[in-house]
Amino acid sequence: MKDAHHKGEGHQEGHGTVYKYGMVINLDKCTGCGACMVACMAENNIPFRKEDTNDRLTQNFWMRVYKISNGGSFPDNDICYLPRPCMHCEGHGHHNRTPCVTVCPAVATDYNHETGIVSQIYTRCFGCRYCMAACPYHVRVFNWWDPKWPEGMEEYLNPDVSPRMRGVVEKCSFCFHRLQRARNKAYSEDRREVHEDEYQTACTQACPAGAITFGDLTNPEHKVYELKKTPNAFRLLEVLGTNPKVYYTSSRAWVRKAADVYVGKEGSGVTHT
Amino acid sequence: MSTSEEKERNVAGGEQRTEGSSWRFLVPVIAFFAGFLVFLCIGWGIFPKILYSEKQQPIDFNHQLHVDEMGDCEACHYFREDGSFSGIPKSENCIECHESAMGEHPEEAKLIDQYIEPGKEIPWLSYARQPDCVFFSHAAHVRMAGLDCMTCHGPIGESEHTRPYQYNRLTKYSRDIWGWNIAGIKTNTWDRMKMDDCAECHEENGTNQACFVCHK
Amino acid sequence: MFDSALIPKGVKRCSFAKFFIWVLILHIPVLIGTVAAILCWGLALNQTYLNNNFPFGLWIAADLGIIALGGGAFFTGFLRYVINIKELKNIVNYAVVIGVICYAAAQGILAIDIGQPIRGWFIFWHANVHSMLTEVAFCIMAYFMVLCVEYLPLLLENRQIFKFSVPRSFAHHLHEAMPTIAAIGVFLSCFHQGSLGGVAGVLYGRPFAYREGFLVWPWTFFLFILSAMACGPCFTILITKITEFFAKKKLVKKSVVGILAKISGGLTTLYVLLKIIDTLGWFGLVKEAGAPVKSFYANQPYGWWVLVMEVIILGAIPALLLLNKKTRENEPILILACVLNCAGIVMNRWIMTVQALAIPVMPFDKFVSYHPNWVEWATTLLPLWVGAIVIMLSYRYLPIFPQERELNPY
Amino acid sequence: MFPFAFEWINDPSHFVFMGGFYFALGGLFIAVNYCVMRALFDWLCKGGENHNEH
Repeated sequence: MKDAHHKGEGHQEGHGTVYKYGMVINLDKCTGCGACMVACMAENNIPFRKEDTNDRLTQNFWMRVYKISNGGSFPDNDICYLPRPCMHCEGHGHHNRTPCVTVCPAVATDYNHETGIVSQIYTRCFGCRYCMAACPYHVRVFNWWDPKWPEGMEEYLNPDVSPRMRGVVEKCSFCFHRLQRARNKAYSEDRREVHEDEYQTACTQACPAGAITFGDLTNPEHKVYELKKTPNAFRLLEVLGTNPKVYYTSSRAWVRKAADVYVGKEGSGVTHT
Repeated sequence: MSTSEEKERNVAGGEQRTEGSSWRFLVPVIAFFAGFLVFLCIGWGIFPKILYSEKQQPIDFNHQLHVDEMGDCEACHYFREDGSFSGIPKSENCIECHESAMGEHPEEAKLIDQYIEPGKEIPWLSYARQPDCVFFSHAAHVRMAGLDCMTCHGPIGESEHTRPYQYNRLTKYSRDIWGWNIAGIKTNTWDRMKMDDCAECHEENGTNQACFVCHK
Repeated sequence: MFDSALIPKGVKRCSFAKFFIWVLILHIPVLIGTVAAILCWGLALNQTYLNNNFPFGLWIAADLGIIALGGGAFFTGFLRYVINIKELKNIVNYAVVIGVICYAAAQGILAIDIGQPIRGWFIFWHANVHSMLTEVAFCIMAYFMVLCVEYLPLLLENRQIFKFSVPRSFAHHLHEAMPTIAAIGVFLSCFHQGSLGGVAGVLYGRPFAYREGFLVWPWTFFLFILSAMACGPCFTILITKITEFFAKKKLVKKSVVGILAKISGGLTTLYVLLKIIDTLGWFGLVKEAGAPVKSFYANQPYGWWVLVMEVIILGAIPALLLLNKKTRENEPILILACVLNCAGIVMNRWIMTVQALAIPVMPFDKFVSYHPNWVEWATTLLPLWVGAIVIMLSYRYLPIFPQERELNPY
Repeated sequence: MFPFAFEWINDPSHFVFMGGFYFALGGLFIAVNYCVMRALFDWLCKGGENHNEH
């Protein structure tokens, strides 16, 4: 990987910009409607089973909306919905490695240094589920069943996303196939860079409240660049040092606090445990 | 016990003792080569027959004739506006010229009678179809990297007949992916289309090696 | 007797009919386990109670436990062939037999556990050398081969095979080469025992399991090696005692068992001390990061009792019982100590896999409990029954215990 | 994984890890084959004189 990475950097000039795609989710805007989950499932050919649509432990969601509460009683009770895609952790400090990537015994997943996207290759994965144990966000899910769609629905599958077989792990890919499609267009127009509006994830576009913003975190022209720097922005479990690329913003202090177990150290930077 | 050991000892170590045992020493050698030959035949002859099934293309297409007429590959295998690649032409592309017979070739008559007049698609078999998990961008390779069609597809433009389409019975993938050489020996860039071959070229050209460059 | 020609000279075995019926009875649970395994392969892993919160369950915990218990093979081999404690030649054969069973079992369970067993070879072919699991797979596979080679001379010593000169001299030369083979085994074994510790120890997304460490290895790497060396001999003793119970005779001299028990006692003491230091150090780190330690023990059934049980009752107590000469030489107490020690190690492996996954990391995550279903139990216990059959066959037809004739003259 | 695999990278971790693995496998292979050879050699040399040397 190291060599490949170096080569990638060496060609930076030739291949244009290095991106770092990420998300900023405004929790104050999220109404918990679940449109992002539905859009994600439709876009990414996520199989579902009628009998356990309520079983959150075996049903696969790439995007999952959590409901959190401040625990107060009326009138102080407050709830917040928290959509959770894959964090596409970069890792930093002395880890400098995505938690799920280094553990994979067969290199079925990697961190792309050109896009910042953590991949998952279903045909390489043999289902040891070590990455699921490594991920603190429960992002990675396992195909406990053979995928099956209601009759006729196979015709409506997205041809850009390959359906998963049973016995492999899958997870949110930031709709990477949309980047591939956007790149195709860019290449045919003889440019290398992809514009912000050309590559947006399905959940971003589906959110009726506009709570999700997606773009290149390193590009000052992208909206996420400024949003992630607002004082109300935070990330989930920052203290672990996973360095996620999904940011959340909320004006409510209890929501920000709820993002980290290690409340005592909130805001004092990253500590490694 | 000891007598049989005695005998074997003679076979193994005593070719110069008697003439009878000297040719007997050859028995294992001959047996080895005979077995070698049998397995060689199985490996090179019978195994590929078992592994691959063969189909003929619906129409015996003459690439050379069409390239001469049309000029280049992109006349039929063109890019769409959004950068995606059209791949094998639909029959509507054929209609542009072959609405009625242009010549007297029986294959052309077959095209018109069986597909164009009833308005059916031609069920072409794609030699280069990759497995479902592969994302391949023609735009990136042809437009951006400036590769020749030939680099991956070989001199298919010079062919006058379609060759049989072979596919793996287990995986249903075209044999062009694994390569026609059963030992996997490659002499030209277009002999194989395995992941290793993509990776080889990507490494030479310093392309990003991340999985999500070629996978979906 | 029907098979008396195969039975080693000068020893007594039960009648063939009795033996046959026992083997037949053992086939019942074997059959149930096989059915469960086929269910997992045929209908996928939804047959288990594993879920997205518990990708690892009984199987992985049992795997880690079995490998640790099978550690007696490499450690006894090390003591016998590398350190050259001659006495141990009277038990090393049996340690090897137990080792072969344990390692075969571990690989079998892994083959059921992975979602796409047909692709299992990817771990070797497309290896990611940074993954602890890769190290585990490579070393277990290689060490299993070593164990098979160590078992081979035993097999060749069967009376009928030993009559032939080629297997006999082959066995003889294998015995000569045994120090080399045992040394390779120790090298491989240390690495995979450690890597199994690393499996949980490197998960920095799971603060309960994560440990800092030395170079690329977390502290759990070294703790696992030590604990395997400490409890492996105990398991060998335990199985020997069980065999003696069923055979109704002494098979290994007290002095031989005493050596293993003494060494095990010393190592267990050292392990428990280091485990306590490790736990206290981890408390400190967690506190420093701002998390109350008690939050890790707040989810029943994984309360404080787990820690007390693992470190004190199943750690310190057997360590002291084994360390003390008086208690060690009292057979019932020795057996109790071995049981506690082995149970402690299995519990530790369960904690490092299942409890580590059970404790919610995201603050708004709900605690979910996991318990295995019959499919998981049946497949996990399958090696136990198969192992019993292998032991029965080996004991009956191979000269495993060199002291048996001396101890049971007739 | 073999050094000719396209995923192979010439870095210390690959050398140490795979090196150690092949070293162990190689050692085992040589040891066992050495024993096989010795056994065959014994048999070829003194197969006639029966089993009494051990």
